Amino acid sequence: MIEQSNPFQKISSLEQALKHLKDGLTIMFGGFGGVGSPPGLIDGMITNNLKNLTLIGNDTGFPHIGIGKVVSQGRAKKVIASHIGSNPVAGKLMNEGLLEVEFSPQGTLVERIRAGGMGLGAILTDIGIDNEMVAYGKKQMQLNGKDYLVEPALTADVSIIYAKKADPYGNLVYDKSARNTNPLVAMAGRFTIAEVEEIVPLGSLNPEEIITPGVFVDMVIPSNGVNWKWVWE
Amino acid sequence: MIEQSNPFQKISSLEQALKHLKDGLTIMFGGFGGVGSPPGLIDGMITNNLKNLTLIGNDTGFPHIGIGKVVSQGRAKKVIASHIGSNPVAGKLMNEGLLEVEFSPQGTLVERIRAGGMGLGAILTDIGIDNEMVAYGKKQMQLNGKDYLVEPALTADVSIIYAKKADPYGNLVYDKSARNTNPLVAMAGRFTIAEVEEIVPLGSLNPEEIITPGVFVDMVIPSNGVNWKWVWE
Amino acid sequence: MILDERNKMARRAAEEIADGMVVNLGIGIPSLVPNHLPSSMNVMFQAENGILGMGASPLSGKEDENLCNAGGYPVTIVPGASYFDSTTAFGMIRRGRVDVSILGSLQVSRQGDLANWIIPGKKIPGMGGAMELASKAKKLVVLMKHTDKAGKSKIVKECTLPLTSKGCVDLIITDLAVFQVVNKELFLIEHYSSTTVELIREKTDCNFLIGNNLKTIAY
Amino acid sequence: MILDERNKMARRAAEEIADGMVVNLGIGIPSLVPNHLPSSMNVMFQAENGILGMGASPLSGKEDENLCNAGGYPVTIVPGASYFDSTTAFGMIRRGRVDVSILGSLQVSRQGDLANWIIPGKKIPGMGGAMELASKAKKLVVLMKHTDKAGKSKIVKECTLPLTSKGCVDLIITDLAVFQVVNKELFLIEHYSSTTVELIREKTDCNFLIGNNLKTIAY
Repeated sequence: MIEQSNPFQKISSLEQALKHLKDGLTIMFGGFGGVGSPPGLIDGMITNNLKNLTLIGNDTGFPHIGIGKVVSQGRAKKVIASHIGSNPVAGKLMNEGLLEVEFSPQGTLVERIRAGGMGLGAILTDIGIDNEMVAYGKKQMQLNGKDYLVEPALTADVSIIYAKKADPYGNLVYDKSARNTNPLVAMAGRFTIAEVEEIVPLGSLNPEEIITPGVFVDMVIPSNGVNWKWVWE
Repeated sequence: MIEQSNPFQKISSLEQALKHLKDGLTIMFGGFGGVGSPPGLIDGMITNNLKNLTLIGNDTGFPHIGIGKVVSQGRAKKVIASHIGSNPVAGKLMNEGLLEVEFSPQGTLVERIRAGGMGLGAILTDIGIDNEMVAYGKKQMQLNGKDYLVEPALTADVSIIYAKKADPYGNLVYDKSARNTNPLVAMAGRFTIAEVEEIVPLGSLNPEEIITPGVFVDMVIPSNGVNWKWVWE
Repeated sequence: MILDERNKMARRAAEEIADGMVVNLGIGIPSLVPNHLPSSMNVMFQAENGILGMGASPLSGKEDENLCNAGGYPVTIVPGASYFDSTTAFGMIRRGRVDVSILGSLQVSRQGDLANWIIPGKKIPGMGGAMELASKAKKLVVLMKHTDKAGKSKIVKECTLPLTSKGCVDLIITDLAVFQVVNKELFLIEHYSSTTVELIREKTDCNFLIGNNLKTIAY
Repeated sequence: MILDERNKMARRAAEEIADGMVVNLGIGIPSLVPNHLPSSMNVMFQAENGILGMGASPLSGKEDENLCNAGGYPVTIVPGASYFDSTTAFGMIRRGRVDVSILGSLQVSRQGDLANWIIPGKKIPGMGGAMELASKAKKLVVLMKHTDKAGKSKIVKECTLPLTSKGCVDLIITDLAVFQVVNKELFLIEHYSSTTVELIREKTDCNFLIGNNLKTIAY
């Protein structure tokens, strides 16, 4: 292994990263059906026996894929997601009263995450305004004669994301549709850990192509890649 | 000139583009201090003697740079911008009552433009809540014990932007800091015209590097480049 | 070529797509629609996770785990495709830049209400991106079997299941017929040759009008 | 090297910057600050239009019209720099990821209120991005002449000009002295050797306390 120069002290190890993931925290995760979720950090959460987590992300993956591994072991007390359909264990835990689930429409959820990352308080949307479950407990407001739901911003104690490449400043590029929610989740964490396939020298990423500026990333750790079997395999 | 294949019928000419820019319309423009503003479309607006425009963008450029050319000729009845400081003619017209100016803090303004482009109703922010001019006429709302301004989304009849390259679908990449507000303005127009330095074949832009997906762009026209002298020259 | 029921429905849905359109397809029968489009047609298929310009499924062994549709299945891309984050994907949808959305459903009411996300007490999978697609696509096409497994009509007077979105459905394509919703009124506009208006009335749990120009589908 | 007044102020401001920080500089005297940082220091300079990682000014003739700071002047970039749109630039600011913002000002009150965007009836340039930077940067440093052209103190009991943001200023560096605002109370913590506490009191239009460890600036 070539020793990376580490001028911003952001390059670290899985072991160090896991010190930031503790019982009871609110953890936001990148990924969509497991694609683009950080496999090393997820396994570390299970190995470290984390409990009482509040998890925020697009979905609960599959029982053996992505954040689904954590959810199906009962490590979360609450999930905020747009669907849990691909993870029957999550549905079972919910029906048994062991897991609280807050559903948010997918497009609204990602805007709420982005709003948190961008330092905004909320967004106004008409999506789901007629829907009891979506509108429940939320403020409404009329603007220019139209009714809107006030959808509050979401932030997290720690965000965990997965990227293709990082430089020592934490600038990130993603791979194809594995980008999905990662750039949004990256901004919304008070502490953001990026698990990456490759760490490249400072200056080797084209500044035009950087998707997540390193200012939003607090720690970069190398990944061993996905270790689960996809449903289509 | 190599004849471009035009499968999506988006590639067109300045002449055709100008048919969409009419008296009294709300026109949103990309650029920041003139950098990244579309020079051909701006000159065309002047040549076509447009009147009573409502212009929305970061600033009013300089009297001879960017949208400043249009503003300093008195073609706008209203401007929504974050500052007009670099264009003394705009300030003079405002003081004479010939130009209405709505000021929005820069970060709020671009979020309002993005919200319009993203089909959202508004964003909530605490920026400027103590400021009479910013808060004037705007709704306020308390959320989780904090006070926020409700900043309504902005859209336009036509958006005009400037990009480095386009393909026939209207996928766009920008050049360095000339990106600035362009990707946001691109989304907020009901009809969006991109003036571009180069039109490249479909498939020649890397899908990872496209900043504005072509779905937001209705027309692409070739540019002859900037024809004004910068203040630093 | 003899088409099975699912492909007949998919073929009929494909007729709603014109050159240059942006189209979002749900999982299940909608995913068969691209097979019925002429290859010369310029259509951009969109996925909510963050792809515009999806192509055919990859060959077995050629899948890329980081290039999947919103259902989690591997796809390819066409020239002119782009990747973006999920906010941009939903920005396109909410802004009305998606021309056609083709979804499956549990129930549709005669007024065009859509109920496709939840069966209370049974299955609560969550709405995913269905609400945005249902309420904001320029045209919403529902592809579903005319009746459920118990033989009950899925086209109903009022949805009994929780709504995804009100009055959003423009076209319903079932294995028996095609209905159009115009101003909250249901019109039968086409049916397959294998069935009759009488049979359709029998199997449909609400009244409907007959379109001016009722057609029999040839395939 | 003998420093002029402006560079003395810039040098003092540079001391507020530590390795690894993200810094936003306003136009005018703040733009001189980078000249006073050791070249070994890893600092990321941010611009509101959409750059993180600006470097020195380009040589004459080497300017790129599409690579300019928020003031519209050509810049260069350092390794690790990135370009993004203006929403992301302000996202960094509002989210508190900018460590130090160094701005000019028209007035600052003893409570740390900032008034730097408007002179009613005279100049209404607009606030630009000043409100976000003032209220959301982790540390706000004001660099300004101690008095205006008429000799009036720019440090005041209450701002008479419209506020940019309340209670946001952490440090005031003038051509006479350095003040810290702690819990809405103004402390004189340093002054240049060319002046005295008495002279500063004379030229300052409000009361201030003397810091525990009042220093004289050596340069």
